[in-house]
Amino acid sequence: MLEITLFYIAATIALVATVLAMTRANAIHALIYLIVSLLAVAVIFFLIGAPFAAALEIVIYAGAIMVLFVFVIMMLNLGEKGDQQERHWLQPKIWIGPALLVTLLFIELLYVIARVEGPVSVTSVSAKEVGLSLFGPYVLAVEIASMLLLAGLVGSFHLGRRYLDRDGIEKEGEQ
Amino acid sequence: MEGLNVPLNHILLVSSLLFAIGMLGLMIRRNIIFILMSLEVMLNSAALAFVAAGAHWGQPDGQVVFMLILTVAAAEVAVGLGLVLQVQKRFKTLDMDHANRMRG
Amino acid sequence: MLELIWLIPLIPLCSSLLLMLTAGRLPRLLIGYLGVGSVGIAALLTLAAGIHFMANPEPFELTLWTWMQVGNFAPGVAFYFDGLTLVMMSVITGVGFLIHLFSTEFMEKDTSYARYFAYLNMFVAAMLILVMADNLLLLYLGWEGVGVCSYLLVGFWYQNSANGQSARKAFIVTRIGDTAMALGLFLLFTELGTLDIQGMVAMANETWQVGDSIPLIACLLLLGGAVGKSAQLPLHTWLPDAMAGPTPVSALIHAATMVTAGVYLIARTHGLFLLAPTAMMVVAIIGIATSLMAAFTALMQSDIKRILAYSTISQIGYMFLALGVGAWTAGIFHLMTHAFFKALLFLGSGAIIHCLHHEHNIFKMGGLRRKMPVTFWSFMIGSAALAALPMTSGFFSKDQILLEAYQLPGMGPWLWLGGLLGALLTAIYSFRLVFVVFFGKANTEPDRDTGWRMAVPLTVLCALSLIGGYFIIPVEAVFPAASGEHPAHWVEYVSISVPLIGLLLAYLIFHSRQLRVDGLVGSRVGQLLRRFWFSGWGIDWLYDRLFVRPYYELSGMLKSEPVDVIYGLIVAINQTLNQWLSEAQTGRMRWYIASMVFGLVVLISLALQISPEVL
Amino acid sequence: MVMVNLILILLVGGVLALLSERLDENMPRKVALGVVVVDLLYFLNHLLAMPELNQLQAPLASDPSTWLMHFRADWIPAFGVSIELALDGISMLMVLLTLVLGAVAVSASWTDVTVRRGFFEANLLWTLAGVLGVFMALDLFLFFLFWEVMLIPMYFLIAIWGHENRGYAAMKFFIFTQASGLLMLVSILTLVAVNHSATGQWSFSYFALLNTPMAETTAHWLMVGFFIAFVVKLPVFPFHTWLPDAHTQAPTAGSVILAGILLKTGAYGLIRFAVPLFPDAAMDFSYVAMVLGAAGVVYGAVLAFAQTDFKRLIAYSSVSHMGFVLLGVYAWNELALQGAVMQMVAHGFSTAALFMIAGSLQERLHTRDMREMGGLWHYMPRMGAVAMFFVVASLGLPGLGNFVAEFLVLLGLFKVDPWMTAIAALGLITGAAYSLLLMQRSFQGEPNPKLADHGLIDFGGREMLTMAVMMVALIGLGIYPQPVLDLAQPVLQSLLEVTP
Repeated sequence: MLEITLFYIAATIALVATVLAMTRANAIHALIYLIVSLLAVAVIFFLIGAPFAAALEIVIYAGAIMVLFVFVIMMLNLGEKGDQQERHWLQPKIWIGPALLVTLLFIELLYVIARVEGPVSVTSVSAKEVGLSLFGPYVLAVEIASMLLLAGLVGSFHLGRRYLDRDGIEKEGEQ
Repeated sequence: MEGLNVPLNHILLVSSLLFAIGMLGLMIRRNIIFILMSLEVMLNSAALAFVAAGAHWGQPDGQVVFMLILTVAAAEVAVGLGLVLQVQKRFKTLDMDHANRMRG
Repeated sequence: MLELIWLIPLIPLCSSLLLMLTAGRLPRLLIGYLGVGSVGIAALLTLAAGIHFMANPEPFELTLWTWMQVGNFAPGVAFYFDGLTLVMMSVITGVGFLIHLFSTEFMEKDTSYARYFAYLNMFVAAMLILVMADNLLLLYLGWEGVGVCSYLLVGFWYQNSANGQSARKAFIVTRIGDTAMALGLFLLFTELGTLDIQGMVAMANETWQVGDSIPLIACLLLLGGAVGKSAQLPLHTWLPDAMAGPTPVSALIHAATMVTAGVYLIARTHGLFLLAPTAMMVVAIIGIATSLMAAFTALMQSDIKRILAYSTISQIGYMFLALGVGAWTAGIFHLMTHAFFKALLFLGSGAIIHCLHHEHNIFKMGGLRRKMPVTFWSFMIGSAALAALPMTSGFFSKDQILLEAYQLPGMGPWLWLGGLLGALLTAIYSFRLVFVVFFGKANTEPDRDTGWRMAVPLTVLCALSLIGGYFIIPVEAVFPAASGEHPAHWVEYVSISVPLIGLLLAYLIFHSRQLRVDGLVGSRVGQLLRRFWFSGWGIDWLYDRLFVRPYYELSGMLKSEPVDVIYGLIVAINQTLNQWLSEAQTGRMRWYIASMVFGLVVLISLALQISPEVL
Repeated sequence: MVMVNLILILLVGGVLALLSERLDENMPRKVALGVVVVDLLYFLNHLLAMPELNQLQAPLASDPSTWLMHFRADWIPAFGVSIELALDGISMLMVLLTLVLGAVAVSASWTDVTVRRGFFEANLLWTLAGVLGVFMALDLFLFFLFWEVMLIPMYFLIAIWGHENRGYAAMKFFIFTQASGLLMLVSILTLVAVNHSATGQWSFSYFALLNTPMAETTAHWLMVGFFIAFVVKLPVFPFHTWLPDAHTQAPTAGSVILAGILLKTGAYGLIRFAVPLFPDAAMDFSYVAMVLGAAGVVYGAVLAFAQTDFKRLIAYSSVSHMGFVLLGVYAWNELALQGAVMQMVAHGFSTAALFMIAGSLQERLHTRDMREMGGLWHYMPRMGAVAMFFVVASLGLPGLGNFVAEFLVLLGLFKVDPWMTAIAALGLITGAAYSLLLMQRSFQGEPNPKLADHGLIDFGGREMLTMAVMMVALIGLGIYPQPVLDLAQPVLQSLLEVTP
């Protein structure tokens, strides 16, 4: 029973944190809320019997990826002016249209979900099983994922290097 | 460790709510950083749905797909943030409405 | 000998091509020799062929090659030579030669001397092909060929747009007739399977009865062609304008030869017209109506060449009348005599125009009797023949036509009366011309008299106009024999006396001024009639309003290409859609995302609607 | 193989012309002329060696060996696509016309192209190659390929070297031809599919597709697909509006090829494909086609009369003349068909020459507006005389090729429908009106003193030689058309047997 209660608490935290993350004007604040949300989701993973996924969620998502964000935000050096700009953009009238659309989509999703029955399985799926199927039937997907990561690596290197070469370093040099 | 009897559709409900919030954020934010964050939320919600479904059937496939999503998210963020830097350099702003050269 | 008749059109043709290819680089003298000599040789050859033919008067056919063969359609480039052909060829080469000779003096100062003779020789060649053709297609070739040459020669002085206008009018108006004639050819070939004139007429007589409707339609279509070429109502309007060309051209083409091609065509296909009495009647009525209309108009003109042009229209009307009443021989006889005296008159007027610095208005002339004696006598003889004074050539032919018209059962006497009125008017206007131009006080001074190259043709033509009436044309084998009956003697006396009365009237009005017509002319009705007749009965005006202007307006309206409007509409719809869709391409990412979400919503709704069980 | 070589020589020659610009900028035109002449000589050489030419037999649809030449090689056997070329009397005439006018076109653009000459001549030669392919291909897939091949270089010719409004004209030309070509492609594919379901075999071969059994409505729709593709090219009222723009804006050589040859591919397609593949449907449709033809004759003539642009007037006269071709094809008897074939050849020469004159005038006066001309005969008598010759040829003077053509068409049509003939014959009158107006406005009338400043040069030896070739051809066709008629006769005979 405790676990069920834990699930609902985690779910609530995830949702609230996400909403807050989406509405912050300050990028770092938003990022912190997002990390909270990710941690909450990691808790849910753990609760529904996917400990490996929970671990990855914390290590890679909340850890590595979010740190990237932090670095970039730091590099951009947005400051107070950026916050005001954000607040100015977040006027209520902008919300109406998108909110309507999203509500529609959500209702449709609800309609579809409503027909799903039954609880999640009682047995947890171990890292070993995941590993076996990754390098068994899904080996091709793993290869593709590796290619994707390589492409991402090359791409980000290419984009980032120019920024540092021409703009970042020179400017810093001048200063 | 024992699993628990959370109804599957509750988890899916959470997942779709997260997705909806992410999408809402995508639509209302102009700052490219927030847009990328919203994308992360959406990807994450999809991952949640996959893992939940995998748990429902007691199969590892859900988590496998989760890992694939993870790689996609990592690559996307890497390239996306690289683009953020470029946008900042070229347009001197992060407002995506200014980067409208694709206007028809 | 007759095997060589193909040389007759070929020689002028070659001369013409030679003149064209050398493009005026030959010396003037050589050009003259070529131009005149080629026609002269053709005339000599015609003479030789004529002598040969007289000795053995059998029709002769000569096929050079098959022009084209498609199925059973196989017209040849083939010539047919009989009495009628001989008469026509003699007129063309003989009168043609004289006119060519005359031209060497008339055109001697012109810069385009070679071009002139090239066109004129080409015309002679085409006209010869026309009259020698064995089948209607080759005849059509000559027919169109003379049309083009006429166009080129009327517009010879091309630097004046008005000449070009007249030339185009001449070509297009005759082309209307030609097109009718072409349709007639199609009909005849479709029905009879051949265009060979002799074979076709024979076949027609086997196939059809007198009074059938198909020969009637065919004859009317051929008549369309004849009316166009011979400047008869309703397609006569081009001829007075065609006087824009050099005067010898008017003499050759628009008086002696080309305009009589219609008469020749009907005479040549008379076997067909005999099958359609209604068509014959139409020919006669067109003839008499044209004759009177033109005579009244000629009475009012002041331009010397226009008087002669209307007179030509009027005389060809007589020939049509003759054909319509079945007086074939008389019609062709009048064609020949008319060629003599009208060529004479035109050349005479050419001499006047040449010596008076291109003056055309007769009221600015006067008293030329003493200064230009050769021309004066030419005009006297020509006018006498035109007015059909007794013993001149015109008398014999016109008298014959009137007598035969009188004998036609039914309409005959009425046609005769009309003809008489025409003869009276002819005498008045021709002697009006003589009295105004040659008598009275001199208004201008000619700077010279005619040279020998002008005088010789005039003299020869004078002689022909006088004695031409005693010629016997060898066409009795071609046409069915006339009835041979003679009407009562009084008819003949009336016919003889009418031109004399006309001459007297002209003398009284225009020379001695004893008969005063000023009051008559000055009255309101008189003025109205005068203007009406002067304008050629307003037919030009009518056609301008009925056809020319609407055509200009139609083409002006269509110029902007209305069909393109439809395609323009398609383009406009596409462009509008494109604009709408590119409006959607705002370049804003949030807009794109929103539309993606919208699309997602729609897709899911559709999926739920169509197959809910899948989800 | 001769036929493949004919096309290959032009294609390779195009590449050579393109490359030769690097040696010397005057080189491409020499190369192009050489290539076309070599091609022509090569073809003539093979024709003269052919013993069958004296006694032509009717080319049977069932037996390719009865054709003058036949070549077949597999290309995509899985879909029954092959490289199948064949030559009969009509295609032979068309190939000859194409090569002769090709040489004329190169000569026409001898001096007026100043930029990217190599690419210009290359496009010219590639268009010719496409046209030859169209005239010889008997595999429908290959036919369609060549149909497109001739289109694209032509597009470049107009779009790059055209006059002031070239972009619009080129695009219009391209869209019209392309859209109609698409209809044809759909028809071809459907026809092949229908044939497959009937015989169980995939084949794009003309010989296999003839006599494909199909439902009446299917045949009608497929026929309309072919018909539209061909009449747009021909062009026929109301699909003609691309033509005045394209002709007016194209460079001289482009106009010569467009009017002289490309239009004929439409007529050829009608005779070769649209009617024989669907004989019943085509015969049901013939009345509509004839009405369009007669309408085109009159409409083209009326619009030509209204034009003030020299080239545009000639372009509309082409619409009028091509109306006769459509009438001739759909009257579908020997007389009319011979007339149509004759018109294709004669019109090729007369209009090509007129466009050359227009091009020469444009080169000298830098305008095509006839209101600014007048009295040109005074300055350029040779050009005037030549223009007069071709003007009277185009108005159908007997003794010249166009007359034989129009007369035969109308004579054949009269048997089918006298009233239609009467309407079409109006074209003879209106034709005279616009032709003579052209002459009057440009060469006759008062000499415009402003024109003398342009330093007008009369036709020189090269131009006169080119013109003389076409004049001799037209006179020959007019006085002794029998060789052409004899070449076409067996083909038409076997075509006429196709229809009920």
